[in-house]
Amino acid sequence: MNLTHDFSPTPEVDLASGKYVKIWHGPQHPGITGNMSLELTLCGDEIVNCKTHVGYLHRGFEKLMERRTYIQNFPLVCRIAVPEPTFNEYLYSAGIEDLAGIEVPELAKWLRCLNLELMRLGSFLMWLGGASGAFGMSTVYQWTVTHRDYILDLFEEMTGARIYHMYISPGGVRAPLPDGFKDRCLMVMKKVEKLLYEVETTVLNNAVFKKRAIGLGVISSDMVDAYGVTGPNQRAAGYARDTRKDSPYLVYEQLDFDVITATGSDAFDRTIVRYQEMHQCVSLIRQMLDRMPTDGAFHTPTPNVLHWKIPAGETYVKAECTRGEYGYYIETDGSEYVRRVHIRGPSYTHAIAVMEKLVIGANIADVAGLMVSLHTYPPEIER
Amino acid sequence: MTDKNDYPTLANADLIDAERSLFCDARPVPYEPYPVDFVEKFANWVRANSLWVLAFGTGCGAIELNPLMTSRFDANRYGIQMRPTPRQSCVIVVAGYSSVKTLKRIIRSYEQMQGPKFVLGLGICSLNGGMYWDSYNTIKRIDQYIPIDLYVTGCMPRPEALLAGFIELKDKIKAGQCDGTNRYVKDFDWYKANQKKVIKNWDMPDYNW
Amino acid sequence: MKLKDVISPFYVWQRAFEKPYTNTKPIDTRPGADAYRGFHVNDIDKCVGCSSCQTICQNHAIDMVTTDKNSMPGDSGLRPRFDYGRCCWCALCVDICPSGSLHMSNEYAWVSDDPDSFRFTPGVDEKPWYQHEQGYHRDPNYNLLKLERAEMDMLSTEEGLKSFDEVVSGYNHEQAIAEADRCIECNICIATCPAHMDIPDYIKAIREQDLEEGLRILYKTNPFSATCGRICTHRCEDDCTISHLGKPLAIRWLKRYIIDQIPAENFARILQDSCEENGKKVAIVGAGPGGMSAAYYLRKQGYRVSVYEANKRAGGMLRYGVPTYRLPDDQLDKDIDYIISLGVTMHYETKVGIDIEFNTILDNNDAVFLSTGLNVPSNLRITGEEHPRVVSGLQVLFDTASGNNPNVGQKVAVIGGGNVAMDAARVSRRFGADVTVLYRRRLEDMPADPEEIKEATEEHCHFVTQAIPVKIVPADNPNQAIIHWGEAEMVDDGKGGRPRPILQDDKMHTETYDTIISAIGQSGDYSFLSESIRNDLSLKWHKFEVDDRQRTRIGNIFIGGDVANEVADAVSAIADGHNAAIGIHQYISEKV
Amino acid sequence: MIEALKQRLSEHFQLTNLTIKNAGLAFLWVEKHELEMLLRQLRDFEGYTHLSFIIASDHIEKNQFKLTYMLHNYDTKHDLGVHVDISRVNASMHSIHPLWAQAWTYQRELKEMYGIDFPESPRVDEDFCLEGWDDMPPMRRDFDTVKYCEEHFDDRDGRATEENRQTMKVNIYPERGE
Repeated sequence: MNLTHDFSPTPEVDLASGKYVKIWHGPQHPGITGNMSLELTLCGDEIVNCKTHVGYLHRGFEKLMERRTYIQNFPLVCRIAVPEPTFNEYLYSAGIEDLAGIEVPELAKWLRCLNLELMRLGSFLMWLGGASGAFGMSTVYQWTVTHRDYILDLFEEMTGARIYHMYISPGGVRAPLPDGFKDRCLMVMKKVEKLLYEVETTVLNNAVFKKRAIGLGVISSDMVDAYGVTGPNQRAAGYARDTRKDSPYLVYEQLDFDVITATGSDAFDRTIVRYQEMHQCVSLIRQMLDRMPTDGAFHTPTPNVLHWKIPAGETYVKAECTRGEYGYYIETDGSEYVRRVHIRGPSYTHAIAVMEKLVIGANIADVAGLMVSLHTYPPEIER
Repeated sequence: MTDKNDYPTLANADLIDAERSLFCDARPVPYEPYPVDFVEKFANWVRANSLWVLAFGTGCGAIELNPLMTSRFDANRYGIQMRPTPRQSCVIVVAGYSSVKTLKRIIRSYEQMQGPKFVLGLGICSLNGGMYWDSYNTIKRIDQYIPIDLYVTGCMPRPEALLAGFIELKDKIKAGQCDGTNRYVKDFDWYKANQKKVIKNWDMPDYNW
Repeated sequence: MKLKDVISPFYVWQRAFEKPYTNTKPIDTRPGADAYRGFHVNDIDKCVGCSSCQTICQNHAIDMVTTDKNSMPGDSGLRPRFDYGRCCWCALCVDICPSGSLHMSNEYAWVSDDPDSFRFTPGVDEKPWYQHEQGYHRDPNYNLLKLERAEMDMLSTEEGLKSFDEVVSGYNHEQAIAEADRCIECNICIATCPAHMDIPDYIKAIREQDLEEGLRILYKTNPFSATCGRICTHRCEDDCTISHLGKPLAIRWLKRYIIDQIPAENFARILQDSCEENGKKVAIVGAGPGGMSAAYYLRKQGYRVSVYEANKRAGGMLRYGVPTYRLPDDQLDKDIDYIISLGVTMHYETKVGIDIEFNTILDNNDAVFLSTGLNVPSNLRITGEEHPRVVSGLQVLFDTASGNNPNVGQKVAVIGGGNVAMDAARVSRRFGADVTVLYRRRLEDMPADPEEIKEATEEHCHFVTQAIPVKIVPADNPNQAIIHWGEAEMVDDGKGGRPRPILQDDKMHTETYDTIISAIGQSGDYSFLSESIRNDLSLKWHKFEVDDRQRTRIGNIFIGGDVANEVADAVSAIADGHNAAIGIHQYISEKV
Repeated sequence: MIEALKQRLSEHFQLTNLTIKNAGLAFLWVEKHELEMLLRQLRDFEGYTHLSFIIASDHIEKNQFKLTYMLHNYDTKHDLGVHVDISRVNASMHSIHPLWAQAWTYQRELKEMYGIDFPESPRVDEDFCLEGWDDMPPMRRDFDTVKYCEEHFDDRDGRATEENRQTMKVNIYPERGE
């Protein structure tokens, strides 16, 4: 493996020649995921060079967290990745618990896991809408966003908020499940499953989609490790790697699931992998609802949070989010404040380095589809 | 039409010479209501019922625009529609916090929009900095940089709250109370000074129409 | 390309015949979920203005503002005001709220064109959502605070009864840190403490393991910390904000922890009390907590202080009225010796009025502070109380403290329900007696500290309540006395006050005891003051009238301690002494 | 397993410290000049093929930056953090962009956020998240973000808070106490 990133445009680009044209794709552009931009150099409608620009959503979380107490960071972290906040909550809590030596009650582990899987499903539904939208099927977008909203309804019941749940707190979770949640959740799962089969008919078996997505943005297998590609992007390239299986956390060890892979490694196969993972989510949620304990403690008391000090140390905790390896590196120095937090989001490499590499040679019309197929969330890149 | 001499030209001092010819140097002109009151009222009614929103997710608030625009809440039936370009839009939603880098794009997009134009400030971050009151990269008060017509508080504001905001905006437009466009023209120099204070590398025209 | 792939997208048409997803009236038909975190609601009668919500809010969205609520002990009178241009609805304020007054409704829509309108004080400003029953409430099993106290090691009852050793062992390092960790630094307790000690500050010093700083904080307002750390009436703990949710902080034991960890010989180095002579003289009558506290603060300002004390040793009631199992002598000496070491002149066994005339003292000093205490036991006012086997509780305690056995015998009755009664009873138990406590009202009416009552009960003191002594007659054995007492019925006084006990003549009991200890109260002895001074000082209900700097109507006489304040506990006397020192300093400075 | 790895690495490198956090995570310290070789060794011969991230943390009290290179071995499912301490003065580090094709992104971020230079790293001087930043690199410990905010962004007026300690003193015991 000795693949390096290619920085110079393949042909020498001379803008004055009139052969090339430079355009900005984003940040205000409907074909961009989130708020970021691509500086594209085109020859005709073919892209010869690309530079990514991020930072439109930079809020300096890592700095802000260094000046907030441990409990004050708990509402902050979920804002880091807007469409998928709970992974931040879980990983921040897990890191703090690891450093402070707090054991989480059994029920809390199940509730956390349920929360994460619901989030994964919701996030994938949103992505599926974006993907079908980017390839010109906005009807499916209407369906999936609505179904995501049904999951947000579940979140609202479970956690008290739609988007920023602030549910998984250091020590456990904030509240047990409300009465009758299981039935309502199963009902939503039924709806989602029906939708998924409809999506299979309309999107995955769609001639237009196949024509456009197959062969688009192939991540070659030597790129995977060189670029740190993780998650479904990596699994679509044939690597059976999944943090949930490799280093199981929460209750994944007790659940029955397989790592889903594909071989094509293009936009189409990435869609297939995610599509199957959505079915897997539904199955995992059903398993959990079936087997989770119904009562017991859901929160281990922490020290008085107003002056909670954690001994000096460092740790790295990670989880498999929808996009790949999501990790928190936390360093403490024995004070009431965290010394350093780093949030490792999979979009960081997917949206910057990988995107720059894949987009070369693509058609301008496919940039949106390619970008969606990598499933990137800009807020987690710049934090 | 107003006499052009009332509005002296802009310096565009931060543009490089080669680019100066690409942009105009005129100052913004205020929106003049129709001379006949009835016509103006009718125009306001029409404007209120076709709110074309610029599809620019400036911050995390954009995440709740998706449900709002899709079938469950279906904002289209209220005449609210997303447009991909500022030239077709009359509403910009400042969705939460704006980092300095995004603020620059918001200003450009706002200035390119058709008048009369309206701005909806979404979430706590647009009011007073919100979550990121101590962040070095996000501004605190969006109303120092562009005129805001209406605020919807919340973090996130739910789609329903957003919808309530749009309906309130419609009422205000119908009543002829949304004068953000003219405020921007009137206090143009103040807004510009504030904008240039935070945007360090001002490499765009002073008024980007 | 397969034909199926071309046809299958048209499947979407099937949706045309299904029920649409669209919610026709989303704003009206979709209230927030049951536990939705919407706009805030605050029960302002329950709220105590502790500012915990402000402290925990990472967005600085909460201000504490004055409302029409008055400040009072246990309630700062301030109430939180929320800035909805900052709030992120994380509900940490609800989770932390120790009084449980704060919660959230499920209302969520607030639209306005005025950016300044998004600030409001829940409970004060009228808002439509206060009546909503749904909304986020903290789950009872979810706590961000520690509600239980750190365990304290104590002697078992059997062990305690064997000797006069201290019953409570004091916190060790881990326990103290754990207990100090519970403090939320709300500052509410400072107002309640008579001495207004900087309680959160010294607790913080413990938490940060800077005990020397803790000692300096203690001595700023209280030079009797070893004593108060043991026997203080700890009214601060009654108003501790955590007590709304769980057990109040053990503030008293934490104070004691600081003092226990620092040896007496280090005090001078840590406190660095310099006493630059200013040439003025102040006399203090009575070496109790009030007098010695005044002596400390006056001496620190450079006054030459002479203390006149009738007994052999300083300490007053702390030495002669509090048994050593609660306050060991060496701990009291730790406090007093440090004060004396600053250069206070002590005149022991000098009874003012007998050994030295009060006017002589008055003439020879720039000011005088009287803190003579209440040392005359009140009479039972029943027939036969002059019987030799009827002794006062104070006498029993005084004898014990002086090292003499009070010879209470095998069977003892204690009449009264105050702290002196409890002490006398428990002392008698330690001398091996069976003790019966007779009290005219109910157990819950007893003025003694609940802890004292609890410990007395554990030490098998037998409590007989609603028992009114009627007369005492000599028994056959000259070393015994017979008490006649009658059962009382509690009768409402009709004015909403506490019920009065009424003797029921038909329910009389007789019992023979070796000793009958009367402990129903005490009063002051002011015979050393001349008639004219006494008249000028104006006595009211046997107490002197003073202002908040202990000034009297006679400019150079200051009075404090039990003879002046209503509460008559040690910490109030200490506070009086401190105030008198400030008052005297002002008085002398202005006179010059 | 990690002990055996340490044994093997110690033959070629001076490992200054090794902490084993748990079965799946360990951290080791290495000297600045040995880092590139060590990472190459780990990548090519020890199976640590995945670079999770590169970060710095500012140890201002030691006048050092601590760089962390987090690697992952997919076969043994093991995370290994490699720490390098570099001086805070004129901070500079060798680029590892030839080793991992994504490393230049992280290095570009470190240049912007901490002011650590990676002289050979491509595009390292371009703006990353910030635009036109002219102050101290913001992630340094001595950069005060609140002060910066107060200087550059205005708060909305109308906020004032009271301290309950003072309020209670004024209202309940104005005269008593000191």
